[in-house]
Amino acid sequence: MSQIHVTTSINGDQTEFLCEPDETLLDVLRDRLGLTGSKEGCGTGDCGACSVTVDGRVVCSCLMLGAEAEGHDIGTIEGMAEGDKLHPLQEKFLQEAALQCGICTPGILVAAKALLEHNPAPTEEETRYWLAGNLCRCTGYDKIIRAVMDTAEDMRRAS
Amino acid sequence: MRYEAPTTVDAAVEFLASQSGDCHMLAGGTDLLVKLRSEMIEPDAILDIKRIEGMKDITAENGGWRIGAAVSGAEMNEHEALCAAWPGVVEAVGLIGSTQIQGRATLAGNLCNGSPAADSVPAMLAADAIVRIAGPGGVRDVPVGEIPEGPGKTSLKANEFIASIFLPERPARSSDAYLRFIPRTEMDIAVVGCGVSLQLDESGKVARARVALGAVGPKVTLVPEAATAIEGSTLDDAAQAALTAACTSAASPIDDKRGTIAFRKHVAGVLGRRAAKIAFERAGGAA
Amino acid sequence: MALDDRSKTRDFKVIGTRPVRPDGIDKVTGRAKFGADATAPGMLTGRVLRSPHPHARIRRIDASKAEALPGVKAVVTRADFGEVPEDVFDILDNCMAGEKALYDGHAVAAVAASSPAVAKRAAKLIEVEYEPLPHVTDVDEAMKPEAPALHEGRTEETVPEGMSPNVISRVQFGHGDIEAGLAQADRVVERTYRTAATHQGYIEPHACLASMGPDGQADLWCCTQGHYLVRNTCAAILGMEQGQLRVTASEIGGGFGGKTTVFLEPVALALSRKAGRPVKMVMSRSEVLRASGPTASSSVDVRIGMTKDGRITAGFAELRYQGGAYPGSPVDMGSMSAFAPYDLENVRTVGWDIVTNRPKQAAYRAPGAPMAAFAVESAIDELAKGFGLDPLEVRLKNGADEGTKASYGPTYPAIGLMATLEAAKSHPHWSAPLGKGQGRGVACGFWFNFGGDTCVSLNITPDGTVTVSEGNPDIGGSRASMTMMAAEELGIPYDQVRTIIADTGSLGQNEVTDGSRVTFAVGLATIEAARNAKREMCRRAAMVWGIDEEAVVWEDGAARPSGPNAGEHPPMTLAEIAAIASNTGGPIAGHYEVNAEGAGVSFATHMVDVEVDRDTGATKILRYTVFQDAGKAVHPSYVEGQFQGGAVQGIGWALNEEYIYGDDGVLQNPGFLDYRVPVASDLPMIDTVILEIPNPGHPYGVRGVGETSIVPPLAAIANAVSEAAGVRMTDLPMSPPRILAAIENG
Amino acid sequence: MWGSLAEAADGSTEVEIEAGTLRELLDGLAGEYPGLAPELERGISVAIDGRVYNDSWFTPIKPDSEVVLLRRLKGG
Repeated sequence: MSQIHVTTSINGDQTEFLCEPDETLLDVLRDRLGLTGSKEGCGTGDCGACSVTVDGRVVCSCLMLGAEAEGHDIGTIEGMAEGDKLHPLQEKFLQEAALQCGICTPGILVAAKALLEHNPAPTEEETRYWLAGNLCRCTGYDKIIRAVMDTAEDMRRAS
Repeated sequence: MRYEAPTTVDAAVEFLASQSGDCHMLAGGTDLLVKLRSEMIEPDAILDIKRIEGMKDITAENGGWRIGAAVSGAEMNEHEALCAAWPGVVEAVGLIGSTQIQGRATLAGNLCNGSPAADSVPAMLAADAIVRIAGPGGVRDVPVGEIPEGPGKTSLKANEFIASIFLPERPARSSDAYLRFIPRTEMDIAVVGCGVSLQLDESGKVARARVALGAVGPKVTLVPEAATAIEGSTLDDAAQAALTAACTSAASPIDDKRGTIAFRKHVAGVLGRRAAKIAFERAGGAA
Repeated sequence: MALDDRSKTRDFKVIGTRPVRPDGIDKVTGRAKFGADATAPGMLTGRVLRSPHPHARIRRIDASKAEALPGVKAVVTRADFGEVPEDVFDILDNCMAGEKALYDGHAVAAVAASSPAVAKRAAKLIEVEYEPLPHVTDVDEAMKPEAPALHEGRTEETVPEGMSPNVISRVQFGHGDIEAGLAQADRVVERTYRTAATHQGYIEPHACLASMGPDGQADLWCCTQGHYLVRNTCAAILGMEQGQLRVTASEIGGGFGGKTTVFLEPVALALSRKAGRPVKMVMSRSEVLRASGPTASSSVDVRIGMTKDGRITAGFAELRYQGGAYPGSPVDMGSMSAFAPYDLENVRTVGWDIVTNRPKQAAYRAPGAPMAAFAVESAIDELAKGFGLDPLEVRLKNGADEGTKASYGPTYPAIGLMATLEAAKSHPHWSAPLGKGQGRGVACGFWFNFGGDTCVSLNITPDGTVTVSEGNPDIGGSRASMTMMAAEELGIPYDQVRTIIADTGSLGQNEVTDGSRVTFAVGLATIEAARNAKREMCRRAAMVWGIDEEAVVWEDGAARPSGPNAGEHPPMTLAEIAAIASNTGGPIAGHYEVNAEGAGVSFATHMVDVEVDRDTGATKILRYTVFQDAGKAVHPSYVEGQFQGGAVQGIGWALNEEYIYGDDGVLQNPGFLDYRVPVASDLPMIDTVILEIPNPGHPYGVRGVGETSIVPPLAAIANAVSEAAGVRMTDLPMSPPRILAAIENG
Repeated sequence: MWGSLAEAADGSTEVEIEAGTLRELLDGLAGEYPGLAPELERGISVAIDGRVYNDSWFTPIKPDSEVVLLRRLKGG
């Protein structure tokens, strides 16, 4: 089994890696590139803890081969803050205690950011359905949904 | 294992012909990767079709729409004209999995996976979709109903793959709808699925209908009795009752972890009735 | 330690505010290191081979082909573990099967290899010869004398003779005369209630990284609710001295009780010992569901009598819990808590602990209590509604209060049940109109809350900031609470304190993060450690001032002369004292080590509105309000979070979650696709009302809040669904097929 | 004492033991009612005047204290 050479952009940085043909993007990120912010909660696309963006679209990195990343722009939780400046969603999650254990948080933030880029004024129902693929077992989702909607409102006001 | 991502149909067909072992097609990968990781399959090669020209395109053709095999559910849902023409098919695709799954999952993949519970298949069957298959002898078109053969089984040959799916021109005063039942509001496999496509005549009666059921038998099937039950009606109570009974009677499900026989038969009728009402209203029908 | 007299009236500066948690930035940026995020030089990948049979004798294991595969560095089976002390035998046997595989997914061998791919291939090359045996997975079936027996000779003396060997123990609680009480009732409800086994469903699978050297010293990194327990258990299993094994708790991605034991850890240590290299092991989701601990499934008979004016005359419950393949279901806790919210003259519970061919149960949030409350609260609701009485009024009439002799024995001190019921009654939710097809349910719940062994070390740094080291993994924001209590006590800003979770080499023994004990017990120790540090700082100031240390008090973050010396010297701040610590005797610290006692029980009342689709049996949760006594809410946001999270886990348990076994004894839904935990779109916002009836056993009045919130939802939702569907639901989960069938059968 | 303990203690739901501390109480119980030994060995919790204690031998017990023996508490 020969390894595949892949050239991609991760969080804006051009990145090259070698991977096995059957290796997932999640395993590449975590085990080869040290980007352990994306988590594996299920490996079947049912929990969303491994959410990343590919050309701005949110996907489960456990259901994508590393080889498929060739030529695409990958965004992970590690690229969400700009330097020491947190993304407004990250700020709001902290202020509103929208996390407990924190294992689902990276995936939820990545998915929520994609939501606000796609729809700057989501309703509660739209927010809940958009995030339905991100399981959280601690919070009951209440504070997460509020934090996403409050961030959307702040961002609309600021723009 | 090999991973190949050709850029032309010919190259893909050639690669398939060169493979003696187990080769799997990769479009969105949302079923394939699950099987791969759970060790249900151990392929010798994976053929990624996403870089093949046209595979990511939605194109107008003869009044209808051709959807490339690698077009994701999210891309379909963002295509306004497609949504307007075939709202039932698009909503069925949109129900597959999460936002994340929608970013990758495809109509063609949902069909190829061969699941009797595939959400988009009843909708496509009701829509009379035509599947374009690429293989060693070039391309051939077949009605979507000829693809599923049983759980996990399709009529595709080992050296063939789906290149695109064609949704025909939408006639006047017609529309479609798809509903499924799941225990939660998202993230489940359909316990029952029902697609209805219908056309009204000038008086507002159902002129022609197609009703398809999923997850209530070994493969997605058309229920002609259900269509007959509402043709010629304005979907009045009697027609709805007849449709409900036809769907319930046509369903031949099994008991499993997702539902019982009695439940599935009953809900097949409920969904048939509800989906027909939605399609009827979308087509401009008045109750 | 007693409640401070002034805590009822005092103005807290930090307690009750909502600061950002200390581990927050790491958790929103992906930097936080969880169980699977660690690496070590030369690390191998470990993988477990699991039994495909629910019950089988292991005749032979041949690992020679696996060992011969290039890249394989070690294979272990039960033969690699020696004799172990009796109290860890079942734990070892669950981590690595001995004579028999007792459930689908039971570990039978493990391999360590140079890559995950090699480990996967190697595991397939291990040959295991099984002799399949008859199996049983249902609790009532397992009690029958003819049921296949898992063990022999494990039955306790409490079980009458002639029962199946699967019946392990019987417990009984209560007082009064049940039959006499029932005779006074105008109506008696007698029903059987059943609940399916559910899993804690933490999103982070079990993971660990073990490294043992030839000198016998070892380090272990793992996600756990109690790294001291992991140390002690692994040391006993591997025949090590506890001091030779240092365990570091990673950030933990949820536990809910499920990470209060070991699964992979002893295996990883054994592999590392054999391979001479660090070994990392991570469970797949399927392994988590098949082979870590769900909670018990239950079958409960209830008899409750009530007069037509709503007085409960007697309550009886017989509870049967299966806790998987080993003794230890939480039926004792269920039996103790079943009637705990009520002041009853005649009450009795009998609990049976039963083994079946399922994974060994692990604690799940208020272990044992939700199933018991489901049965009792459903029956009380049925009686109340049958008499046309208000279910909240009936609970107020019979509710326990200070001085009530609890159904499990003790007499209650100040408790908050009545406060939650009064708050529920006056809440707008209770009087909001309901639509067609909708129903409203209420139920109460109780949890003990724990104390236990606890150590805290609080150090003053030379620049006058403060570090707190504690030994309980932070599962939901407890570092914030400890930081707040230290800052409150020391009178310094929150951001000048940082709390860490120390490894097992740094503190003495600490009980597991369980029983809702941490904010209470570790908080108490943090406060006392801060008080010790304050005393020392006052002593240092007294030295500088040349006055008696008794004449110095600590106020607003500074030592101040008091009494006759008041005003003689300007206050010395914590930072000023820290700066001269070397000159006044050396570094300053406060420690506190205690077996914390005085935990305060807590109560909650939940209220829920549902709508049932009578055509499909689907239930929608429309509105949900939690009323719970927190004692004192240290960080109200995280208290609310515990209330909300518990309620939603309860919603999952009530509606969709269940372990489904086929006739073949194999788990049919080992994944998040068909083990259906609630998703965001299933739910409304979860409203919360925090009551604060101080716990007399904590200086600030803190009770635990984590567990009580999962106790009432099962019954509250069942009561609401029963009203909406017009038929009493007695089996959980109330899945759509079950509700539809109940409606059709009337 | 809870029901199972009462059975082991020859049916007594209430017993009198001369004891000033928890340890003396447990030793006294084990001495007077050998049938209790297995339960005591498995571990119990004790509520003294409504407060739960696990292992603290020297917890004082006053003459008018209410002492209740419980199953050992295990949490989640």
